[in-house]
Amino acid sequence: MLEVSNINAFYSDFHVLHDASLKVNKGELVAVVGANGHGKSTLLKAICGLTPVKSGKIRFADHDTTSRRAPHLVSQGLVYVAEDRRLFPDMTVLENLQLGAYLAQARAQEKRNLDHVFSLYPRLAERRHQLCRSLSGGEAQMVALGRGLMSNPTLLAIDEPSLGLAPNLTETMLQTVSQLNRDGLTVLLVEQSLALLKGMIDRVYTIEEGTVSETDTDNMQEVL
Amino acid sequence: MSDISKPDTSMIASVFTGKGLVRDSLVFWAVIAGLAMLGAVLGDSYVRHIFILVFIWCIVIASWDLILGYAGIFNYAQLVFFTFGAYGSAMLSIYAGFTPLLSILSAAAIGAVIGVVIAIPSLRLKGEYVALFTFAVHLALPPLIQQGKAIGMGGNTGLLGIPWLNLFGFQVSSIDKLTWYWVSLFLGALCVWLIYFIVLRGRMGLAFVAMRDADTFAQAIGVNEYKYKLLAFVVSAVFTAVAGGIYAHYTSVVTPKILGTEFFLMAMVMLAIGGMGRFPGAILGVFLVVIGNELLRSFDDYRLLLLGVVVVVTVICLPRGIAGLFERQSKQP
Amino acid sequence: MTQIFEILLSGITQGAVYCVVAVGLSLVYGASRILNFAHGSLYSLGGFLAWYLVAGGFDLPLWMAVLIILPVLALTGIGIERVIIRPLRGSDNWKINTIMVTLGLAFIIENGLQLVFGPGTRTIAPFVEGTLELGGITLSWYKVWIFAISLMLVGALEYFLGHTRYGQAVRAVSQDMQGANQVGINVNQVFSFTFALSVVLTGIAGILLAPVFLVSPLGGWAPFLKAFVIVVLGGLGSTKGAFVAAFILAVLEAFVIFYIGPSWAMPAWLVMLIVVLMVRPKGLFGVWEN
Amino acid sequence: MTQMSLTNVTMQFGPFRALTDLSFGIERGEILGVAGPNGAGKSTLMNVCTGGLQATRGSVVFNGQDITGFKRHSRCGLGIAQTFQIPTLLSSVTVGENLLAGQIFGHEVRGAAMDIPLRDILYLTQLEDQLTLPASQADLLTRKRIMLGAALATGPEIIFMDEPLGGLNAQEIVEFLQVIRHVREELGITIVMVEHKTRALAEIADRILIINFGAFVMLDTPGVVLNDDHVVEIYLGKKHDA
Amino acid sequence: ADIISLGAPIPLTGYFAADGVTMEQAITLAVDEINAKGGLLGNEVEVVTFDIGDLTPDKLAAAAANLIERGGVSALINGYGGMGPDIPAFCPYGIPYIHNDAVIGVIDLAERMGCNAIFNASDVDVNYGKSQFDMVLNTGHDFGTKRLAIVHGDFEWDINNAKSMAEAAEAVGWEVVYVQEVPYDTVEWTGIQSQIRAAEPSLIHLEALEPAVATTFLSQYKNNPAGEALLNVGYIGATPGLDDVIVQGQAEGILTFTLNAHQDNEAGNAFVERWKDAYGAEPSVSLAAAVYDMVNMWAAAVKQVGNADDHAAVANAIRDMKYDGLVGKFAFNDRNFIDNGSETQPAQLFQVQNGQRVRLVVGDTRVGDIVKPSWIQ
Ligand SMILES: Nc1ncnc2c1ncn2[C@@H]1O[C@H](COP(=O)(O)OP(=O)(O)OP(=O)(O)O)[C@@H](O)[C@H]1O
Ligand SMILES: Nc1ncnc2c1ncn2[C@@H]1O[C@H](COP(=O)(O)OP(=O)(O)OP(=O)(O)O)[C@@H](O)[C@H]1O
Ligand SMILES: [Mg+2]
Ligand SMILES: [Mg+2]
Repeated sequence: MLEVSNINAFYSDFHVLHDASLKVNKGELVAVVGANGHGKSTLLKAICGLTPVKSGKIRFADHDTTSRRAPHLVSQGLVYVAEDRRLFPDMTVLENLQLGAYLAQARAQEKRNLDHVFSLYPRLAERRHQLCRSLSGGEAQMVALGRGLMSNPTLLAIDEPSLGLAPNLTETMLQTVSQLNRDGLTVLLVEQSLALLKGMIDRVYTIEEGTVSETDTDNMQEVL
Repeated sequence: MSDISKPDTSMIASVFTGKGLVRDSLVFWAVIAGLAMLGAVLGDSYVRHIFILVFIWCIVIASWDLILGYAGIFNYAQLVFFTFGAYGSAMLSIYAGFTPLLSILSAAAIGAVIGVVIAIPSLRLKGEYVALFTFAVHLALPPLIQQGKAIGMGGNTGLLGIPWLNLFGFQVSSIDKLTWYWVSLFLGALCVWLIYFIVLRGRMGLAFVAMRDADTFAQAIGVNEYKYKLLAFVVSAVFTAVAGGIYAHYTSVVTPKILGTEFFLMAMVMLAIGGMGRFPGAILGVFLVVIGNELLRSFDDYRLLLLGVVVVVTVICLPRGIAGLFERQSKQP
Repeated sequence: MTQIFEILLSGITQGAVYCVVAVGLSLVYGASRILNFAHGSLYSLGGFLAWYLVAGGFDLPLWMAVLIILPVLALTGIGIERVIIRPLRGSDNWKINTIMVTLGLAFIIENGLQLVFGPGTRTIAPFVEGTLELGGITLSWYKVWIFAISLMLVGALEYFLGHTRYGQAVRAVSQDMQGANQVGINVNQVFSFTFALSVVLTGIAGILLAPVFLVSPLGGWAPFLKAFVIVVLGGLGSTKGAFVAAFILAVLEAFVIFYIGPSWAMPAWLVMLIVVLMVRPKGLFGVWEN
Repeated sequence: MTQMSLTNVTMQFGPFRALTDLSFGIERGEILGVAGPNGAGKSTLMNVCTGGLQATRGSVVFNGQDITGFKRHSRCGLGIAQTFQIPTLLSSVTVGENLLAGQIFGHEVRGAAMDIPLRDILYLTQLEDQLTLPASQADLLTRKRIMLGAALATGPEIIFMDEPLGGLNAQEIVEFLQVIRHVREELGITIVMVEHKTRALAEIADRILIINFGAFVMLDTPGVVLNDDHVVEIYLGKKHDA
Repeated sequence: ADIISLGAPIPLTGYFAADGVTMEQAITLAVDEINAKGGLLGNEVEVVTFDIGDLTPDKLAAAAANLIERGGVSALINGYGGMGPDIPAFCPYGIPYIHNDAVIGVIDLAERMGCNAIFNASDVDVNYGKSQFDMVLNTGHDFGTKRLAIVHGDFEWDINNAKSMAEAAEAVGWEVVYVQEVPYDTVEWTGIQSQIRAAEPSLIHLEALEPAVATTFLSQYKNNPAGEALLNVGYIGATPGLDDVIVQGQAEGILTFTLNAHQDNEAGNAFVERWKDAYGAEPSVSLAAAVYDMVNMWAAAVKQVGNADDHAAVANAIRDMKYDGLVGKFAFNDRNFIDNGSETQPAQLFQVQNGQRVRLVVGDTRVGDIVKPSWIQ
């Protein structure tokens, strides 16, 4: 479903990604792990059209999307949930969720998706009229994921969903992701620590100084 | 045990604790000496006039750079300080009979007061609201000066016939361009040196940079935000007011026109083209804009249009100003 | 009593005049946090174009002139955004840089206008003449129309920003550009659109107010500066704020002129501004924290 | 010996109460962990202690002095330092100058006798080699070290850290915990840290404070707290291994 | 033959550019004619302009250094060139400088500085009001009551002008029932006009050098006039700033005035024709002929002296020659300005009728008939 081959990405003249390649099949939950600052977020952003790619190739849903920007990719179902959440602070929870369904493709499913999000997170339903600025870290993360779901994704790229979350919430959050995956959503996930992902993921990529390598299934247990 | 006023900072070499100060100052004053000699050789009094303005502007722009570029406070009331300096100095020498040099110095005190007056409400505001508020003060000043007619501010006509500079008993008329060249060069250089080499390379400068880069963190390590922001306003206003005083005695006229848009725009453009918070960017900006503006003079009524084009193109091509250009080159050896 | 009422009414109609100028400025600030210093020049541009079509070069009826001018202004806005605003958006001190380029643009437009149309002052005839008697108070129909139009403009804008998806997108972009990108909003397009819209609004103001303020190359500065104070008082990014502030300040002005003297109008504005900002550092309806 | 104590502290944001009648004491020289669900009020609590916020009601007492209304920099002057979750530094100057700033301004508000020699700080934070590096180019771990170093340079008696381990991987966590431990052992500085990484907290903290909905839940040794059923229910989700 | 340079420090950009253009055109027309007739003392005359833009003080200092020191001009001519800052800038050079700033403060300053070569080629503000008032009475209009209301801007020129009119009115038994100073950005007049109506004047004088002040006042006044009061907008109505408004028929009925316009005689009409040939439009009544005359006056003085660079002699010649121009006689008094009057420069009063300025009174002679403005039923 997603195929990344040998991409290179830069911040001005700082080379972040070195010939990174990875592959996600339909229905999989694939994780990318690695120390901080090694380019996990950059990889996801590059895939989702939020950061330009200098060379290499990205194919999503049988199309070359290397130079496509985020709005187009979102319309194709490739949606990014940022580690720093990127909510609209002066809008309400509801407005943030509605904006997730900004594009026509998602607008059609808006009602259904909203119900889905609210059933996942009843807390958000309670707080639908609160401004996102004043949400706590956990609530904000729920809105971020919810907004991603509102875009009606076929592949959801989630960047460190557990960042700054309390242990119990981390667990719920990851369980939600796992559940979504089991319901058929393809997920590409970035995490710091694999311990939390035990038993959920199909495959793992490790990123080190911008170089990506696949950890084969045998080694996976070890890494975990 | 180290003495109370100074921690032992010798372990870390830094421009904020005097690294390279002597060397850089020597270079600076050598350049000034060069300019002083150049002034004598140049000969054309129109050129000298242009340079006199450049030197006065340098003070204004350096002060503005201090508060906007270094301290990161969006203050747009710079010409308010300038105006008060000009009026204050003019009125002191007209009505109180101060000798102009003394009244220019007294303008510094007036500047300090105005700096505090504008700082107090501004410090309650954040970010761009400071910009908007201070600019609003700028806008409201001409009508206030008009009301100041009652206290001898001359209303819309302004003050005409301000006494010329008196240097050791010699009257320096505004057509004595060479003497004015040296006087304004010296005063300008002194102010610029004080701003960039003493204030900004000392504790105050470090505090400004700290507040600009990370204000909460700065407070957490003991920077008294209120005190240093107030100081930023005051120091900036003091020097700008001195510049206003020099201007008033040079042209021997002050009118509310100095608050007009063209003057303000020019100042902004100098800062933009030079680059903020990167000495000597802003100073270069002054030279470039004033000289460029003169070069465009032969285009008469096309001049301001072309100036606009130059500004737009420069900002787009060099978003960090001329200073940014040097930075990039020095990073890529 | 009638007199107080008359002054109140004059303040309100004048508020509408200010409002028309201020909404465009507020909109572009609200949507992209660009303080457009060329606002006044674009205002003059609108006025001059209308004058040229109605009186200067052709003899078109005003409505036809407006129909021609609006797309021209929209294209101008798109062009400006493309050519001089967009390249700056990535730079770290873009807020100051945009102020600078729009200043440069102001130089270009106003001196361009002077070169093309000459430095003189122009006017166009108001599209409605005559007056309306209201309990002993005479009100010009023109002012009534401006009032209605400004109400309509602000109402439409408020509805657009608050209740349409595209309006939501405009606000979203102003709050978090990357976030907006992530949900599929074409950020560049939104910026172009809002800039174009603000230029159109400004141009409409220039046309509407040509009979009031006249048209001259530098004539846009005075209304711009007033609009500026209004936008600050109303709170950045709030069209509603600009609307309310325009009326507050205009009514204040009317009473100050009548009871204290016209020279005190601007100082009164400043005092008002200081008081409001001290109590509410974000202006009356400002939304941003920093 | 109690170094800082909070008595009935309440923090109100409009109609919303982020902290309610919170009372507890911090012992001199201890490492106190603070934990609790998201939105419990931990960051708010830190701010109330360090001066980022002034408590609406109740009092904060430090070394016998009521400091409830003090600003951040005045508290720094009394010996209260702090590091932030997201390390924002003086990005336009060098690493060394960041430390220097801590030293200079700390000295300004604290007075001479309190200086911690820079040599010690450099040794602890292992920043010697990076003094001339522009701070903007430092990686996350280094940035955290710099922030800690600058805070130490002010010569504090107590230091509040908001999620110091956030964003670090396992290896880095181990390293940074070592640094924190050294700060306490060698400089005798009290440490209060908010942290969601409970395993790390268990390892380093003397006591752990749990709050929920802005209210006190419990304050005890890690062993007790992390095995408490109520804490497990509201916060941990499942029993801690340790 | 050599070239004689004539300096023109004038505003070509900024708010005053409209008048600056008229100044430049007038100077150029005069100089072209001089050159066409063989030049001055056999030398070609060349005009050097310097843009003084928004008239900030340093611009005038720059003009001085540029035109006098660098350009070596023999004299400086402009209209109202600097409104004050021009005096300290130009005076120290002792070069002939002919202007019409027309503010008494400028005359005082020039005297104080001992500037013998500076000439204000018109009358000054403190007399403007009186001449206007005299002329308005001379129209033969039946005012009914003798009540005067004055609204004026906040420049010294406006203030002095208004004071002068008030004094003149009171001297002949009128009552000044209302005086108001307004800033130049005033555009909403409801409060002020309501006060004016309450004062029941029969003549309203509005003096402010900004077109929008006059037009907004007028358009709002027409809707709710103060009885049968006439409206005089003073000098601004004579400037190009109001041309478009007048042509479009939005200023019908107002009175306006200038001190030194070309006259409706053979020479004046010939001048109008030459101007039209050169620039394709009518010359403005406010500055065109006056500035044109200044150039020719200077040229005549140079001819008389025989040397363009003997500044003192040229200045003396200007002072003594009582040059006879299109706008009248340039008979300078001992303060280097000109007292207006039928014998010297006759002031002129116009009324806007059918989109044109029509002369009503020239000096003390009535030359046209006043028409009742539409707002008087
Ligand atoms: N906007 C940017 N400009 C310049 N450099 C950047 C930018 N964003 C990230 N970097 C640098 O690129 C490198 C990779 O960053 P990235 O955010 O992709 O890492 P990461 O693996 O996601 O780290 P983390 O675990 O902290 O989220 C880092 O060294 C970072 O400093
Ligand atoms: N300025 C404010 N205005 C209104 N509510 C606020 C404000 N600051 C914080 N809050 C609210 O107070 C509560 C406590 O916030 P706080 O940031 O202290 O939580 P926390 O315990 O640090 O959570 P996390 O672990 O997610 O960081 C939250 O519900 C938050 O929404
Ligand atoms: Mg990341
Ligand atoms: Mg927190």
